[in-house]
Amino acid sequence: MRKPWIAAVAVAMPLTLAACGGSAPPGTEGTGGGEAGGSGDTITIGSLHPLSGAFAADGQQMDNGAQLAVDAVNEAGGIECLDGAQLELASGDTQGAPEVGQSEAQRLIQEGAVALVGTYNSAVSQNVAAVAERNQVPFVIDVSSADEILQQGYQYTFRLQPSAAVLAQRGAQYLAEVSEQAGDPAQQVAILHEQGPFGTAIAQGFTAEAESQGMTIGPVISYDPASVSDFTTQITAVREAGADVMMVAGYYRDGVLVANAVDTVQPGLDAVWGVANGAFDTPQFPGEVGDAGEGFFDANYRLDMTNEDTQALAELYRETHGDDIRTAAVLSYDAVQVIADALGRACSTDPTELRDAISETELDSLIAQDGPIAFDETGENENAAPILMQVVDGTVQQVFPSEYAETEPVYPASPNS
Amino acid sequence: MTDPTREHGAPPLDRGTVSTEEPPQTTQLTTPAPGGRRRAVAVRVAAVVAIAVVALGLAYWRTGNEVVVTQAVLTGLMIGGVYGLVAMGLTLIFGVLDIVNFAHGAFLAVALYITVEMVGRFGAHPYLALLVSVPLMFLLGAAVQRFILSGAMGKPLENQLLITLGLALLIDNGLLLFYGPNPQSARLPNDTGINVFGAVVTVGRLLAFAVALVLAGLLYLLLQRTRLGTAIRAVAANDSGAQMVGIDTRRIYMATFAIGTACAGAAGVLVAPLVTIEPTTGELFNIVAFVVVVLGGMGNVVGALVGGLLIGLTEQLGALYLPGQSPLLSVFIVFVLVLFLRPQGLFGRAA
Amino acid sequence: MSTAVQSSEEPRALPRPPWGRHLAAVAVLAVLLALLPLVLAPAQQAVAVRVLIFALLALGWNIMSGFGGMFSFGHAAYFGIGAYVSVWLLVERGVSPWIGMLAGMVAAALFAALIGFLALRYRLKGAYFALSTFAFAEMLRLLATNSDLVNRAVGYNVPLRGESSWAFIQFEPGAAEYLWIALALTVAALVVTIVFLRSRLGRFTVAVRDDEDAAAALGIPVMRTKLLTIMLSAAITSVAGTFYVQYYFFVDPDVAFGSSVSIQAILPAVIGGVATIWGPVIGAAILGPLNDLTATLLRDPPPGLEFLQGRAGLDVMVYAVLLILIVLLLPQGVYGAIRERWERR
Amino acid sequence: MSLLQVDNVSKTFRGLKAVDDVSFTVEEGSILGIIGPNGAGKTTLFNCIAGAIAPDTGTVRLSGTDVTGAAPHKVSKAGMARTFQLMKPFGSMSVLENVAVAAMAHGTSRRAATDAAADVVERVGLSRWRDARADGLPTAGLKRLELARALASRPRVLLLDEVLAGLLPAERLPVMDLLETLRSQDGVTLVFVEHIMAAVMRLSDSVLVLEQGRVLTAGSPAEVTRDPRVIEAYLGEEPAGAGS
Repeated sequence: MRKPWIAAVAVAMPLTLAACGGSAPPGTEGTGGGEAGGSGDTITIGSLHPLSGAFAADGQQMDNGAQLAVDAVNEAGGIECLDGAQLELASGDTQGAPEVGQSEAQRLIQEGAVALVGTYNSAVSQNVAAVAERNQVPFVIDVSSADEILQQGYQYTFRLQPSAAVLAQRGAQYLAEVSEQAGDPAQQVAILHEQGPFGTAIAQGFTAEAESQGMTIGPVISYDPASVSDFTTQITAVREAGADVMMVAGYYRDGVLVANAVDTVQPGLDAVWGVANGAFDTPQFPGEVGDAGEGFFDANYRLDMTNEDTQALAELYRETHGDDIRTAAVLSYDAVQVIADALGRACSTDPTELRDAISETELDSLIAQDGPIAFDETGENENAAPILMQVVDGTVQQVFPSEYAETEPVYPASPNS
Repeated sequence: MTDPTREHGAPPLDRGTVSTEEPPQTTQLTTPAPGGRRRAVAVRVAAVVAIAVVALGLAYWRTGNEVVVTQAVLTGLMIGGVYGLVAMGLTLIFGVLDIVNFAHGAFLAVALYITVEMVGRFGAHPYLALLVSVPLMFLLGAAVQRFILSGAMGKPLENQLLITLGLALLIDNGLLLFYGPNPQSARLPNDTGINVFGAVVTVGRLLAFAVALVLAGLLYLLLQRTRLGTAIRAVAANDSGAQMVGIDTRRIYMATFAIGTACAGAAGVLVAPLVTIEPTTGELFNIVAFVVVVLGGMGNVVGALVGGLLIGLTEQLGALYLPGQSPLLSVFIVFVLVLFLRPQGLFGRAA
Repeated sequence: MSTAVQSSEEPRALPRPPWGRHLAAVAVLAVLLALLPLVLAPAQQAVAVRVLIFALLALGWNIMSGFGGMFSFGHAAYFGIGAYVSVWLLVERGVSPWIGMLAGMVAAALFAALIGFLALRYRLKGAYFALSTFAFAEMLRLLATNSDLVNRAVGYNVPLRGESSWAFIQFEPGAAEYLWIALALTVAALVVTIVFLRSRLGRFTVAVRDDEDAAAALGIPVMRTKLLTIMLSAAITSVAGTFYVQYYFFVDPDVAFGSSVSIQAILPAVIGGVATIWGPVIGAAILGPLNDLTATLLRDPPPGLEFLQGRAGLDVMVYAVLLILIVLLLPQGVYGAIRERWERR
Repeated sequence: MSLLQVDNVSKTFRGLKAVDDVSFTVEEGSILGIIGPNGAGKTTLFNCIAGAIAPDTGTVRLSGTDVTGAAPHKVSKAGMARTFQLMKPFGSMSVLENVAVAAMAHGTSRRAATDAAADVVERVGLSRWRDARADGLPTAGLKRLELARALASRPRVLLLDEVLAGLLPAERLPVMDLLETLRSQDGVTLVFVEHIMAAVMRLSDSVLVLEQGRVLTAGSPAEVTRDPRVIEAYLGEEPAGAGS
């Protein structure tokens, strides 16, 4: 008759055990604050990325990028004004899920992380931003485009990548300029976008700017990136509407499907114009779709391959990980550099002082953008901007604006014609 | 006995003598006359065709462009063939073992990576991977049933569900571990488009579609014409009865799961050139495949093929009707309607 | 079925349900757990709160699918409604989440009654019933993703207040209040479960599950009984949704209505023991930390296994293997197995 | 007015007339036995009366109220209880709980229902199994449980579907005694389907003979057993078996 008692104990036991063993921080104690003492101390930076699950490809790259930045800082002698304190990266796997991201963020802060970088998924970043704000620990977003994250009035959150609004506006401007330069101004632009907040925001921003540049927009087609398996119907609708350019805002898998469908349907476009597209500017895209992707444009934030430091980093990454570095990983690299730079200026690991130092950042970036990294009062990187890329002869090349151009844009760029 | 005055009157005998105007035959209850059944199927096919015609009319009215509608129909059929292919193995497992197998998509993913290996290592034509994938997946399926699922036979639905979910997690993350998260591809050489009434379709999709039809036919023959198939059908209809007539049901469970998994193996190879290959790619097909299984009637291989075509069309035409909504929404609406109105599936017989 | 006319063996005696003892056990558990914040670090408290949210979800599921025998694979629908109704009221109307919680319960119960009625009206059973609940949850997810009314795929952030507030369930990060509230809600759900089971409705529910025809013939209104059970189940699960948003500060359609939520409602109950009072709580207490344990283990592997470090996917694989083993070896769940062993002695 | 009045009830399954135009009435406090060969439609007729299935045509009235096709629980509330030929216990509950649930369904409070159930359990002779799980009972126990649950709902009319089948001859007698006291002391009206002719002869005030869904004949037990058509229907087997 003592069963229920046993049950109560049985419930309490694992909970307590878990509490003891579950997330026991290995050898570290104390909270995020406090002055770092003499030399030999390490300063922990938390890296939160999706290391498993559907977004693991980017997440693992980004974690590697952050680690390379930590290594670079340490090799250069650590944080000088903190007696050469070494940096240490503590990684957390968000699995792309907000609640996991939240508890991992909580864990990293508990383990003494003075700042966080991450997280790739907008949903996770929104969550981690709230955690960072409540714990008063600076959080530098490397990748996550949702405009809403920085509209909450948070004081401790900063973002490196350009917001969706900036990406869309520049994407439309570049189209107007490139097509006019080529003497064949774009007139009717079809829009194909994923229906999530990212694709929708890009489509809205692009429409506003393109219309003010005198283009007509239509048809506008949205799709569900999680389930779509073929685009021939959508591309046929674009062809039948007689559009001369198609703007595409989406992710990798759907981007590949779009390229295949364009190849099949032959919609007779002057250009397939990605804006912050997850496929068109990735190194593996030309290899995966072959000729079908030739000539595709994408306006996106981008590692600056005209910069020698970036080239060196790309080389180092290939040596270390046997893979081409992606822009997302470079942003993670930059994010860690922003924190290291702020540590050096604040000469303190006190989170509030660190936050203030970050807000006064002025740091050259390995990303192609309008100027050094600097944050406005909402925490957006005010110089963040996309550049234009194009698939030329099976590789992705920077083509516009001219200061970042590796080669001239080819326009019109009707694939397979 | 009780007081006779309380005895009630005899029942009013207003019916005549017993006649035998319709000798009842209990056997008719279980097996309706084949003619009637064929007629019933014909009626249902006619109804489906009628609905399809109305749907096409609406789609045309909505877009005002017949080429777009043609393309939607063509694409829908091609994708639908793939859905049907994936669902065939699932429906067999569902029908015979009564297991809602959430690991089916993961098995498909294994076949995708087998194809990648074959293309990458030996430079083989992707479809040659069928020769490796089908037998390999057959063995894998047999092993999984024998060593893992056999312990869950007859257990409640939730236990089976969690075991197959666990399997799916295990396989997906195993692939992640070995192959890494980077997307892979296995493209068909010389995959060109063919023009059909102004719409286009690639050779690859046509081929996948054709092979789906052939496989459905082979599976149908296997079930109808072979001793193994007869035994499988017997177990599906009534496993304790099958046991009584001397069928080794445990062997049949294993064989069925192996065949079902081999179907996923075949589907994976055929789909490989059409998709981006990632560890989670198989999951995309899982949910749709369940819808197709219910639509076609569980255990009904031909039904799965037809159901797949219908769901492919629903998805494509649904995107035309409800722009801005996910095509999956229309799939689920159709699904719920079928569940309510014909839970035994469009082509299943009433329980 | 017993074919023998006389069974020489005496049938197993079924003890009178010790309701009072169950309630006392709940009280002891509550006191034990309420002291947890004194010994736990904030990160561990976060795990404890997650365990309690799991437990709430599963307690709700267990009412309908365990005691009621109607297998739901769509409890994400009720979780999501609880989350969205309360956060919508909070963000758009400034209404306290406590009121939002009640509104969410009502909304979830009504929605549950609607889809329950449809599924029962058309006599769906077993896997078909489960798939229909799944379809409705997915439809809610897709509708929320594309509906301007609830911010589409963006979802909602809970506005930070900058000060602790019981009225708005917002405290310092890692504050003990979070654990206490989660605990109070879970204890309330346990008490409701016990009271339900010994109530007329609970007896009817179990009777209908055991044999629907007999129940109807004895005068039990089958449809009404099932619908009330489903509504109660949905209301409890919706509370988990409301608390989730207040604790994690964020909700979007996938978080609220995704199929992983439905799975998280089933998992603890099956691991702990379906159709037992304590099963869901025990299952949650095992599963909640399991994920973290495997992740921690692989983050700092024991000597000899260092090569496993940082291999993405391995932690989930370990988790999956453990899951399969538990379900295979303890098909009645942990509590079910313990209880059986106890009774056999 | 008759307590139970069945008029022209028919039910067809896929072209098979399971019940074909059956009519009869039962007066308050009487006992009607229904006999007939296997497949004669007795159970289907029961189901039509008790609301488990709706008849295609015809009406069923309980003390003048039309209950045709009403949901089973409503029929039960109106005062008609039934047992099932294939026993349907609430397997996870104890015997006492099984019976108490039936009492509760008829508006009794939980405590009162448990007390009432204890009485009924005692009365049908299930006391020693009172706290046993119902799915562990032997056939004889299950038969009594069916009866006990039906009684706990305090019916005016009790439909009994082969409550004696599967019992040893020695076990039948107390059940038959119980049925008689039900009528004499509690004033319950009984309609029962039974194969054991001794029981039919002993208990019935009148007998209805079904064959192939139709009423073959009806009358007092003595009349019916003399009817040559009844004898023929039973293929020459002597229906009026040895008396008790």
